[in-house]
Amino acid sequence: MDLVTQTASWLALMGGGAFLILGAIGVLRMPDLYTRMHAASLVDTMGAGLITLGLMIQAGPTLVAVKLGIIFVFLCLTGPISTHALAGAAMMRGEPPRLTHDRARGKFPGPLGQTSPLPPDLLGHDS
Amino acid sequence: MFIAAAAAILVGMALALVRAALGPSVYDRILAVNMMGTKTVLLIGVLGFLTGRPDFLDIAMVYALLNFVGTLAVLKFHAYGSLAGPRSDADDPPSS
Amino acid sequence: MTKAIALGTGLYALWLLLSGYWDDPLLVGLGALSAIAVAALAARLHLIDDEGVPLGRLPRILAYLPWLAWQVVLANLAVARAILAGPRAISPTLAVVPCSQKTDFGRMLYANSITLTPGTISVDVGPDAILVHALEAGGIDDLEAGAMDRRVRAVEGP
Amino acid sequence: MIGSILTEHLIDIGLLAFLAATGLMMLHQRSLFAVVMLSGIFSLLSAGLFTLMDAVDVAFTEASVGAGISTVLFLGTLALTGAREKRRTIWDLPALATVVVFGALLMWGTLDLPHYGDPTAPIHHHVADRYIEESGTEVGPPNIVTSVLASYRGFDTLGETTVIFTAGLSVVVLLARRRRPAARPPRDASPDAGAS
Repeated sequence: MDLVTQTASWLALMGGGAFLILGAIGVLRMPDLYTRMHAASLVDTMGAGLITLGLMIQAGPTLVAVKLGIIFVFLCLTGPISTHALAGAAMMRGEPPRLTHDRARGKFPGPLGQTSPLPPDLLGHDS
Repeated sequence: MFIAAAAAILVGMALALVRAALGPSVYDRILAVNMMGTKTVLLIGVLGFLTGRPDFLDIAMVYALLNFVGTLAVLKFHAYGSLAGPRSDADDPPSS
Repeated sequence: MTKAIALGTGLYALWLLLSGYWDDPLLVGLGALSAIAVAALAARLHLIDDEGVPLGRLPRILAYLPWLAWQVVLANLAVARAILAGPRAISPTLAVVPCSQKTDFGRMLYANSITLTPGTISVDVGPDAILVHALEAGGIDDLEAGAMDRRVRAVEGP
Repeated sequence: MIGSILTEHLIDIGLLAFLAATGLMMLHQRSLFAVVMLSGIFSLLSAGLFTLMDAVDVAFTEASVGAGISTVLFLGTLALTGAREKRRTIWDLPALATVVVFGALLMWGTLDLPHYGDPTAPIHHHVADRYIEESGTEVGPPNIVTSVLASYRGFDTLGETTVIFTAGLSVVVLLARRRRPAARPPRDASPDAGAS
């Protein structure tokens, strides 16, 4: 293991750790559920990506690296789906987001049509 | 190096626990559990390297998938009041 | 049929990579057998269609991913800056963003790309629009500019 | 080497502290839904601890049973009962005393246990030597754990897999869509069940 790869993997691990902590701080600091979810996605994308990248550099071209890659792909495939489901469920069961700009007011329900599970009066109350 | 990464993950876990404790809504807790799951996957991966046994990664993989299934089950339950999908029967929802 | 074979091959490649057994003919054969069995079951359940096995789109998807990864990195930096600047600096926005994809697969890819990019979450997906929550109003502006929409439309194919 | 053992201990202590914190939070919560969420965190943390102790198979089981199936089962129970705990503020002193005494006895009992990883511990010399030396010729597979699970402890494993299969079946039963005629139109969004 030469200096270049060590440095690269060190940088990736440290960067990943930094993004993990930043995301967690954001989850504590942000004012409402939806903004917290944005912060949490830092952990799922950059945090997880950089840490798996750092570990892959350590592992070298082996099956371990492949498994790390597969784990990252799993996280990338499942992360957005759970986030989307969480946001949809929270909206549907009446936890309105705190907004500064509501550009969906009046347009909804319109383009999304009848397939939408969201009650039409949902966007009537923002704080 | 792995030690620093593990420490970062532990700090992140502690912060996620604080969010799980504070809530305030159920969705915040689900978010915290989901984050905790991602961090556990990463922690198990890093631990594998720290202890020199990267074959731990199989568990990390199972976790990555289970966390997803668990989150969806929880959300389904909370959205519909049961795990059986949109309700069309006469059962009562869980008391509020 | 091509798709079933592709699915079986893909599953078998995954099995080989995950198990790490390359040299024992019995185990390798059993792995092949289970891959074939799963592909056959999937075919019987009618799970093998354009959505389940997007074979024809695979090269275009692979070409799209690096661009998406770069967008994710940029968005990460933006959200990290917002977290450091504190809750006062953000401008949470909810908007209905039009999408031009024609197939369910295309809308799925677009909505998931939006959610994967930190700072924007697709809350609900309709036939020709997506309800998006953004951490900052600029996130909606970027989506409405349509770069990601066009690229996903290109992945979808004619 | 010493450094890595030290860090393992530090991570152990961190995870144990989180476990204790999660347990206290579960006691404090009135919303049972939140308790189920926290118990998911609890089993995530304990699987991390099992991994640290090199008990990969136990961590695997904890991952699938603790974080997966039991969460789903708890949720199914909540769907059939209520999602709030009854408020009880009475302190049951005899019960508290019993719990404290038995907890202390159990901790006292652990003092007699061999140290973690002690190579001279009896458990490592009862049948383990034979497994290590003979399983290759007696059973065959190169992986000793496989020989133990599938041959030496075959009946035990049969029972275990039956239990896990039953657990899987019950998940399927719980998740399966109930086929009942729609007696009335679906209700509107009812008030949030768990906001506390």
